[in-house]
Amino acid sequence: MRSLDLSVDIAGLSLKTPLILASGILGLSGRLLAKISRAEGVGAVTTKSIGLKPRDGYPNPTIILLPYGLINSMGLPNPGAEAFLKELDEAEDLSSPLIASFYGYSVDEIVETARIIAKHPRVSALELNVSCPHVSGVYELGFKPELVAEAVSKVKKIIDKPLFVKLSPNTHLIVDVARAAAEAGADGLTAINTVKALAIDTELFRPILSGVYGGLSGPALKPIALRCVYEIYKEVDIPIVGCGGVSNSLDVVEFILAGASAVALGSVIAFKGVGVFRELAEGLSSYLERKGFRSVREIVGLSHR
Amino acid sequence: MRSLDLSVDIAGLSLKTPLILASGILGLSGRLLAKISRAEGVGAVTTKSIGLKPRDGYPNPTIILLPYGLINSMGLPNPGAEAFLKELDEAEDLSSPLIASFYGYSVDEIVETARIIAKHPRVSALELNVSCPHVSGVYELGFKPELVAEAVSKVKKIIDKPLFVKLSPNTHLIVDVARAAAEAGADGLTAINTVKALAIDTELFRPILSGVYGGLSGPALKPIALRCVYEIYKEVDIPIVGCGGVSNSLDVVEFILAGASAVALGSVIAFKGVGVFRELAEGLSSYLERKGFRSVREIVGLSHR
Amino acid sequence: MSVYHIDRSMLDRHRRRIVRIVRRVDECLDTVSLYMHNPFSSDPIPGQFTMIWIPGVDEIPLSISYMDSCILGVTVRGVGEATRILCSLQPGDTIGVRGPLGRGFTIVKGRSLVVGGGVGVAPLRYLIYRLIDVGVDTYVVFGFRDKLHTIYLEEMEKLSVEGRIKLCIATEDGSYGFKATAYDIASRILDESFDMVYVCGPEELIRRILVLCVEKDLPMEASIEGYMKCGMGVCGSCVRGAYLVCRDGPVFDRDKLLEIGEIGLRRRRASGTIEPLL
Amino acid sequence: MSVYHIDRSMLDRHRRRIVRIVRRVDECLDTVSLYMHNPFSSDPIPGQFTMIWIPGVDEIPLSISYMDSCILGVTVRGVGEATRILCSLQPGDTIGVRGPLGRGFTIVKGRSLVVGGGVGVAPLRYLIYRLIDVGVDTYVVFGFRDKLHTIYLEEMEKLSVEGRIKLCIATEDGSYGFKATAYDIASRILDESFDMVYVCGPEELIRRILVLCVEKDLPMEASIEGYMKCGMGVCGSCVRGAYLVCRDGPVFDRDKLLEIGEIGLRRRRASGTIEPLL
Ligand SMILES: Cc1cc2nc3c(=O)[nH]c(=O)nc-3n(C[C@H](O)[C@H](O)[C@H](O)COP(=O)(O)OP(=O)(O)OC[C@H]3O[C@@H](n4cnc5c(N)ncnc54)[C@H](O)[C@@H]3O)c2cc1C
Ligand SMILES: Cc1cc2nc3c(=O)[nH]c(=O)nc-3n(C[C@H](O)[C@H](O)[C@H](O)COP(=O)(O)OP(=O)(O)OC[C@H]3O[C@@H](n4cnc5c(N)ncnc54)[C@H](O)[C@@H]3O)c2cc1C
Ligand SMILES: Cc1cc2nc3c(=O)[nH]c(=O)nc-3n(C[C@H](O)[C@H](O)[C@H](O)COP(=O)(O)O)c2cc1C
Ligand SMILES: Cc1cc2nc3c(=O)[nH]c(=O)nc-3n(C[C@H](O)[C@H](O)[C@H](O)COP(=O)(O)O)c2cc1C
Ligand code: FES
Ligand code: FES
Repeated sequence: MRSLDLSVDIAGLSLKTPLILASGILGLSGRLLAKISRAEGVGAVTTKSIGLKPRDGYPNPTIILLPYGLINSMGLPNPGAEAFLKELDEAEDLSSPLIASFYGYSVDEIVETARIIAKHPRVSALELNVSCPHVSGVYELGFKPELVAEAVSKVKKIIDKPLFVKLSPNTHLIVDVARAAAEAGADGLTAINTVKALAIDTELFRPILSGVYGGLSGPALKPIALRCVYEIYKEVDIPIVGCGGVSNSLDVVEFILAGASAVALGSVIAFKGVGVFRELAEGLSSYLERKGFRSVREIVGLSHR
Repeated sequence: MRSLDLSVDIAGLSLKTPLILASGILGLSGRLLAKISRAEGVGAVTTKSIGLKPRDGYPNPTIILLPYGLINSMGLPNPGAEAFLKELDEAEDLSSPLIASFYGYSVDEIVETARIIAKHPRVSALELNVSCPHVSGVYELGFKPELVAEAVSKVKKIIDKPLFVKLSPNTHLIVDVARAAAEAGADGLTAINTVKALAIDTELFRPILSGVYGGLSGPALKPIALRCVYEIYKEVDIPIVGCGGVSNSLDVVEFILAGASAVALGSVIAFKGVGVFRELAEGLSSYLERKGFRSVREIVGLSHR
Repeated sequence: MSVYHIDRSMLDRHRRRIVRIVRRVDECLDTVSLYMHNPFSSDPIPGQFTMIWIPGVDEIPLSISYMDSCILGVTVRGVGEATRILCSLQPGDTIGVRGPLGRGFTIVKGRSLVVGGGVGVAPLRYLIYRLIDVGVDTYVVFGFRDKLHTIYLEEMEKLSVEGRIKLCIATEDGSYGFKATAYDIASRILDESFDMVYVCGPEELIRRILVLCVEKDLPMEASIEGYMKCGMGVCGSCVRGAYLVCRDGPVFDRDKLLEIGEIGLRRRRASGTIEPLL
Repeated sequence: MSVYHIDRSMLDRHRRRIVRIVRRVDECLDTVSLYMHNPFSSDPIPGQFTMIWIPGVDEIPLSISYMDSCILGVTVRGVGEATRILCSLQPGDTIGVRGPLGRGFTIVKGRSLVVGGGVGVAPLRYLIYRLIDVGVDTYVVFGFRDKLHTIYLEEMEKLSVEGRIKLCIATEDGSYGFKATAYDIASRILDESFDMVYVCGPEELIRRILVLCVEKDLPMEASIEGYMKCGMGVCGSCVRGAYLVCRDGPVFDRDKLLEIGEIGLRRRRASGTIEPLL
């Protein structure tokens, strides 16, 4: 059992541990989000990305399991902002902050969606997804620093909760987007979303996913995500949630050393279940103890010395 | 043993099989390149990327082995164009075409380097590397369609051999760069080079590679490389050499179905040695037979139907 | 440097294997059983499901309705695009299969009651063979709309005649067997002598049997549905209550069914939108 | 979908393990042996090497000069930045280690001649202990510049006194043992009675012994150097002739040494540029 205090403060949120449930992972149900928020080791939970209108996402197949990760092409299924408020009503006994992820095809839609979901009392913070690689409209936003800046400043004007921006690794402009978001008033950055990917069935000669392209996540993504966090930490001053391929506690440490103040877990939930939060919290705690640190904060960005 | 003819013609080169040794893999020595060119299953060999002047590359560590690939940060070590001509003099009894990879920090340097190496009689084609993610100057070139177009058209003016351009996946502009290269006269495209990546040592709190950033290759890269080939095939009409994470013959098939006319092997050489060419050629051959095809050509781009 | 581990058996279960249909059997008006070479490397547990990929159309969950060492069978009712296309497939046609997925039924020695309604009998058929194999005293109650919608009738009658199960078929309009619902029959025979009650079918049936089993304090397991996408417990699409049908189910025991609560009352669409039932 | 496979043992050998120096022994003026807890999961073969990472400086190849179940030892001569820093390390300091890498020596029963020059004696020391262990009749010829540059002297003298090896030490200036080179001595005792000749040291020494062994048709193995970067046979930096020192070597047999040809004549720099020797 862990004996060390793993709490972190990030962008105005106080988390019991730096471990966050990533967006799109089991995050459609208020009841389930609440249950996960109470699991040992969980610092915060993020909802599925919510848009203004309901979306079915793509027909199946929407996922491919590889020996080194997943490719998903869910296509942002979600019940839409209004319906999601009811979902949140069911999120009883949340015991960690809930971050509401959202998206829009235009700045106006982004602002409108933020307005709706931000007012729910169970929403502690928002995360703007401008990086889903299999939904066009949302994907391209992540390559446009000016548009992201515009969206961020407009959203910040109408909400009084912390705002994260979830970044795309599919561009050489990731640091520019991060900087633009920070300058426009974002409180934190989540790096990264999936990398655009494809798989073909060699028996049927066709792409496997019905959406053709998907996003690569899981272990394969880790070295890329880590590089993004490291690059952003060098240039941008707001806190970073590291995300991509975390599967054990040393991965968590790597992200924090690279500059992340917290770390989000996605695909690993498929491989290890929700119990992974506890496993990683314990591992992180023993790491810190073994190396003589007293808090997570002490090692944030330490690899940049 | 394979009974089917695997030969392909690509950008004016005739290859016995579609399997090419990727640039930077064992490609520093003329004698070794010649030996590999004679190995069963090899269609062509590519040299290490050569610049105008000698370069030591980065101090070690320059490589990291992961369960799903490699991260390398060699830093383009090479003896420089003039010295490399002597190297090529030693490449006796080449039995497959030799593709000379090269780079430059500016269009002028690129042209100058091409001029020197293209004249060697053992060079069958050139490959312009604008995509090495750990050497700045070379890395950024790959995000600039106009510069790549300028370099390609100037090089094509002074050489009479096929020219490939090796593309970077680290930008959302990969198709634009591909199109620009094609329109400027490139004969083929190689997709892809490595994705910029990082790893941190959690005992020492520091990036492992002395060059800090490296390039991710191997299985982890495959879904990304495949996506790039597929995207480019849709939009650009010149032949593509698929590259990234190939480790078995079905990977080769996937790339060809996605639109590649040939496939380059890199990291798999570390895992399986040069004997992998034979293994993959045999696997490709049995695949084609089993599915009732008579040539590689018949399945190029078949997943786009 | 990280050591990571994606379970080999998980990789295996989620690989889409392209297989050929070797046999089709028209079960009734709108329901077909399809048989294919066993693509699994492990023996499935009754109640586990497969994801069946109809290339270019959809990939949908179907229960395992038949399994021997060589052959896998599913039974599908045509209710929409994917299922109708499946119902039209012929021997030689190919589909993709992954599985076996999810948690199946618990085999309990003694006396068991198997209650099925409509195409919900699919997983129960495979279960019944297993129960017989291990010597469970098996009572089967199947309910259908009418004679034209009955499934596995001959097969079950044969098992009954051979004395391997006790069988009771009901149709709502009385065109075959008892004029009753599966619930009517089940509720009449259910008593403390049963060691396990297995249910699959319309959620209304499951909900009512659940109430009964709670009243009588009988152990019960039911297979329920959720909108399946990933099938591996990551996307959250199949959530019912606070459980994942693909990972924690599709078979749930009495207490979990109670905890889920919403059975027969509401479910989710592809978008996650909640849709009231009834 | 692809099945791929990166060998677990390869992963293990290339993991950089951070270890603490537990002991240092000054062998002579410019050469130090460093001992650390055994970081390997497999038993190395004499002649195999490690890549030693001095964080912030370099990662360089060093032969395994000592190995028991608990302790790994390397012996390093300070010739440049990395080796000089290594020579200055004290117990408690940390370095990174990966290995064991490459192909080692073949142990052949019977009589063997072990010829070493300078710090080339490092891998031979570990080899000699193995030869003794398996009962090989071992003749050792070590040559050094002068007494101040001798390595493992006491240790070898002890083995000799105990009758476990036949030993002959030579120095170029005669300040210790014979005034001769290792080649001079070796060439005098080399005859058909030897079942294997092992060599490590300056390439000039290797080249001359090679010529001798070809003349006398004696089996021979030598450990040679190449400019190591990846250490796993992918970058091509260590190429000699058409062989990779990190993967096909560092130990090569007589025929391969002949095929390589360039031993003692030329080698490559970090850039791959060819540099003439002599
Ligand atoms: C664990 C499980 C086992 C099942 N076993 C069987 C079986 O053995 N035989 C059988 O006939 N049916 C079975 N079903 C139901 C079957 O999956 C649906 O009938 C089928 O998906 C409908 O697809 P469609 O395109 O024909 O219909 P649609 O027109 O797309 O939809 C018809 C209905 O099916 C539901 N549905 C559609 N796609 C899915 C999906 N991916 N996951 C869950 N529900 C979906 C819709 O919500 C709707 O209620 C099972 C469902 C689950 C969850
Ligand atoms: C298989 C093998 C086993 C070796 N075993 C030992 C040993 O047991 N003890 C010992 O003292 N030395 C050994 N060496 C040599 C040792 O690796 C070099 O002396 C060391 O790398 C020099 O590094 P430096 O920074 O001190 O010197 P530098 O000033 O960088 O260079 C000095 C010389 O060392 C060579 N060198 C530098 N880096 C490398 C490298 N990465 N790979 C190969 N050569 C390099 C240079 O080409 C130059 O000739 C071995 C070399 C090889 C290839
Ligand atoms: C099935 C699935 C669905 C996802 N849905 C979303 C989403 O709705 N919004 C979002 O911002 N990211 C989404 N992601 C991306 C993850 O939040 C995360 O950024 C990514 O998977 C990398 O982390 P991982 O390697 O830990 O999975 C999804 C990922 C997966 C695997
Ligand atoms: C050690 C190493 C060195 C490389 N050097 C070069 C190079 O010099 N020029 C180049 O264009 N690509 C270079 N690459 C990239 C490969 O050619 C290839 O594009 C990449 O590794 C992806 O293929 P793979 O997954 O099969 O390795 C290098 C890759 C590795 C692993
Ligand atoms: S179908 Fe995705 S979690 Fe169950
Ligand atoms: S050191 Fe890279 S191939 Fe030998």
